[in-house]
Amino acid sequence: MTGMELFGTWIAALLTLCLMSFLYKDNPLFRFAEALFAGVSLGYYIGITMDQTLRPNLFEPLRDSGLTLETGHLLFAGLVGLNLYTRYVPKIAWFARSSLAIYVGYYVGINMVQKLQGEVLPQAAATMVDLTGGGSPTDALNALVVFIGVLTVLIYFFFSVEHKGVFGKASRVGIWFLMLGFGAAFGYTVMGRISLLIGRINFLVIQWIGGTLQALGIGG
Amino acid sequence: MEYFDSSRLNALVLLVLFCVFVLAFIQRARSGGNLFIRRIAGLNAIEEAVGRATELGKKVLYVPGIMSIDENQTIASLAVLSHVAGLTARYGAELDVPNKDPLTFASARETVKEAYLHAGRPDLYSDTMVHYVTYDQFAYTAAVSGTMVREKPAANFLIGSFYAESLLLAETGQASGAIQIAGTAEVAQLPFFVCACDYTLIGEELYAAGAYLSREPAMLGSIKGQDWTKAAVALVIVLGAIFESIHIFPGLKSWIGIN
Amino acid sequence: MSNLAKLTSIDRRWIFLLIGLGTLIPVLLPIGFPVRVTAPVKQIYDKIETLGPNDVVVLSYDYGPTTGAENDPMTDAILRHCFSHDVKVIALALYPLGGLTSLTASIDRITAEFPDLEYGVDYVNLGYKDGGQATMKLLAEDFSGAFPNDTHGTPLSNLPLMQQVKGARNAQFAISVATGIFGEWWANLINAQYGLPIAVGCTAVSAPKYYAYLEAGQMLGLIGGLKGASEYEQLVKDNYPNTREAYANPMLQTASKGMDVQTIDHLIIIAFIVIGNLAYFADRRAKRA
Amino acid sequence: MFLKVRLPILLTFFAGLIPIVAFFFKDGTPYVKTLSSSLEQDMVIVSGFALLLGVVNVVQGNVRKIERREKGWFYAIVLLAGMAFMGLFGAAGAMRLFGLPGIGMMADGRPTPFQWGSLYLFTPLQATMFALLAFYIASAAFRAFRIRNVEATILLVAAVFVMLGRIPIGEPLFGPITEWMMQVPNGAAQRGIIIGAALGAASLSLRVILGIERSYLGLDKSE
Repeated sequence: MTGMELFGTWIAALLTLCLMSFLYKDNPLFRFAEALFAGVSLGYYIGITMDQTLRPNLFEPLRDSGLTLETGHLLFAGLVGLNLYTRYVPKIAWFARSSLAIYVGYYVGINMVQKLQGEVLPQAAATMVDLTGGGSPTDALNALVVFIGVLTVLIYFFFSVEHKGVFGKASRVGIWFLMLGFGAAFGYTVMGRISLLIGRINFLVIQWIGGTLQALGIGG
Repeated sequence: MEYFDSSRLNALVLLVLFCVFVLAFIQRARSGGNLFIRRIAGLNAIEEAVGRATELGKKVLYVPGIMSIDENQTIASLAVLSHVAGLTARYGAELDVPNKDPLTFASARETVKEAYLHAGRPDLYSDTMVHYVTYDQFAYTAAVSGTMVREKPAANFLIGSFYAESLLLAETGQASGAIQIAGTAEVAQLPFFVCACDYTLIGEELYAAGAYLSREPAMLGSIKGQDWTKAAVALVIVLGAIFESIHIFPGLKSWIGIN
Repeated sequence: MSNLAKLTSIDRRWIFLLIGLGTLIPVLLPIGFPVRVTAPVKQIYDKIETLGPNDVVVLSYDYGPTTGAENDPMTDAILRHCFSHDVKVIALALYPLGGLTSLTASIDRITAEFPDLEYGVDYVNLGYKDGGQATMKLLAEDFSGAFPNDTHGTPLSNLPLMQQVKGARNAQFAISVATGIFGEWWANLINAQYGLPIAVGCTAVSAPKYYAYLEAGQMLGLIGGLKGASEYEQLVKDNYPNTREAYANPMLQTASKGMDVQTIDHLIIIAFIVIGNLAYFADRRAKRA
Repeated sequence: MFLKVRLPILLTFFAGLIPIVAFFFKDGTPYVKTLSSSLEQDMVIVSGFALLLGVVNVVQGNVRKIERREKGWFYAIVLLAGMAFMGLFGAAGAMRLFGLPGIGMMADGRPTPFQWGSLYLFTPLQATMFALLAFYIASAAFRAFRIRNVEATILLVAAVFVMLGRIPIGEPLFGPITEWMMQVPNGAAQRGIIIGAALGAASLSLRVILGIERSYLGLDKSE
């Protein structure tokens, strides 16, 4: 480790501990780390947005090939983007709405077809299961569970009818499926979250303490 | 026709069916048809939560998710925000809307401003209610967690598109003693909201929330249309499963499933 | 209220403390719970065992430091295996958020344990290239299309190992240690188009998705999360005594330590759930009485 | 009135129609596909411009805090300093000013100041906040998993079984149950949620395109 790296590791380790102190309670060290984090991260995205979004998508195409048929629409993009700033001019502040309107319009359009084609259809097709399990009793049971599960959950989401009687019972079964799914997914996620903590502890123990000891010539 | 992508014919059929159902029910609702929509627990609790914040003299915290307005969940969240802001305006409770996405921030400000105007209390509106924090998911979470612990809002709304920060926010809010109403369609985050919040709008309930709260005929009609499409999809699933089980019309499943 | 009933409202900081200790202590003092090797991991190990000294494995670092706790032990164990078994390695990174950091650190760490290795002959570090799938297609045909130079700036034409294999398709085996979608791309692009055997090491969160690829035969093997990594470590430790010294180093990050932590933390959480319920019932009984 | 209210709604309508129509045409279809794909590129650029809205708001808010010496004004200085450091070096790197080759590494392999900040300030803070989840998932489990009623009990049993199935000592017994629960009942529940939510999202899209849902624009419903 170079001196500069060791210095950086120390800063990183101290900031790690500052944030972790929040687990005990809110305190000035946490507040310091929180404020620094907010500032640094916003600055980080200023750099990333300029370098990875605006530079390659707007400036470079215009600089390299000038205004052509292919790049012409980028002027429109720039105008819609700049129009967002009209909110700072009180008289025409409502101009900014148009940019939001175009942005939202485009994406709700995309989302609409993508949700119907990419989610509803394949998920529905996957639920059209062979309830005989092709002769295998286990497969038949699994197919039946999936079939009932999907239908009862859909019934739970039915808004137009009061959930009582048979409908209410089916919707209740749907809730049980949801709870079973949520519980299982919760239990399944624990491992990944603990791995993240192991990562931080490894950093503190191996890179920070170990690295410092190594730099001081103690230990291996 | 040479340009039409025939592999997407199934999607076109569904789209047309869906639009016909929704438009027909909007029309029916506008001419005074049945508008019954079942109770959605989390939504009925909103007024109580805002009321409690008012009594305690504490603020209402509204987190509109971490995604931009290119995500439908964010639009759905802003519709709920419009309602919540209307309530804080009427009750005179303090509202705080921190943002991670700058476009959501710009939109949320318009939404809240209009809600205060509509409630007849533009005097109570302030530009500092809706503010920007940072673009990073976890830095944003750290800041909002700090607010929860320091200012102890009486009601936390966590509604929109959330990722890993869902549990960080919900647990911190839980520990600070707030009533928490959450809502998301992110399947992976639902378990955490269900475990750590008082009420959770699950998936489709989030999208329906704005319409439910607005009580407008056109909005409610669209929910009915969506319900009918759902019934049609369920029917096709049942038919498909029967066909698969007795091995007839294998084409149905593959036609629906092609992507 | 009985003492037990009071536990329903125990300060959650006690839970935090126990989870913290349950993570720190096994990292410092490994316990070594037994590891049972599963087939998807063994298949990768066996594949490398069939390779000879002229064969080449492509190892792609498709993850960054964020998931290093899970992914680092995988790449480390695979490298130790390849180098101990005398198989050549071409390492590269495709993951934008710190893939290069993980790649360089891992190569430095492991090659230090094998002083006889010769750079450019036994292994090469190509560095990072962005572009995802597009880059993957390029390097399948010709490494120099995606990486004109290695990470040290040496043109590939000056590296003997790179004369031996033109593109990834000419290698004998490729392993992607990945977070997110990169592993799928290796299966869909490289395996499907060139028939090169592919194996994936992935985080626990994405393991279920990858099982489908394994079952479909698009992947030869799968290392899922820390558990899979600990299995691979076990295989390497059992069969290559030269690696045992390295794995005995207390300052080494290993998957078996990680699995110790997982076991203890999972048990702590379950214990708290049990206590919480006992307390809940005691509390209810007290309230009724 | 037209410009303030009708125009945004008309823009939403047309902007929404374009990708829907384009979706049903093959790649390479003239006009339709090109229009939609250039609009897509354009929206990425628009989102890039938006960040400045946030930056301005953060600067305004924190400068005000410092000027008025509001509670916690010291932290406002820390925040602005952090933002200025990363933001200025990031902007300079993006514009290739002061001999900076970009926002990554220098030619000699040393990190640029921006890269240094992201390695030693940003990344560790981010990873630590993420890692706090390990603690919170434990405390949430303790509090939420109680045998209160049928629903809560199902939640608890499923979670505990899966937790046991994920660790070596529980795996022989609970491993197969875990896999079954994840694939069969959890798969079914997720599928139900996805189908419902997708229809809900599509319905919301339609309301937005038709101008029925407009609270995101801050437009009064009666206008």
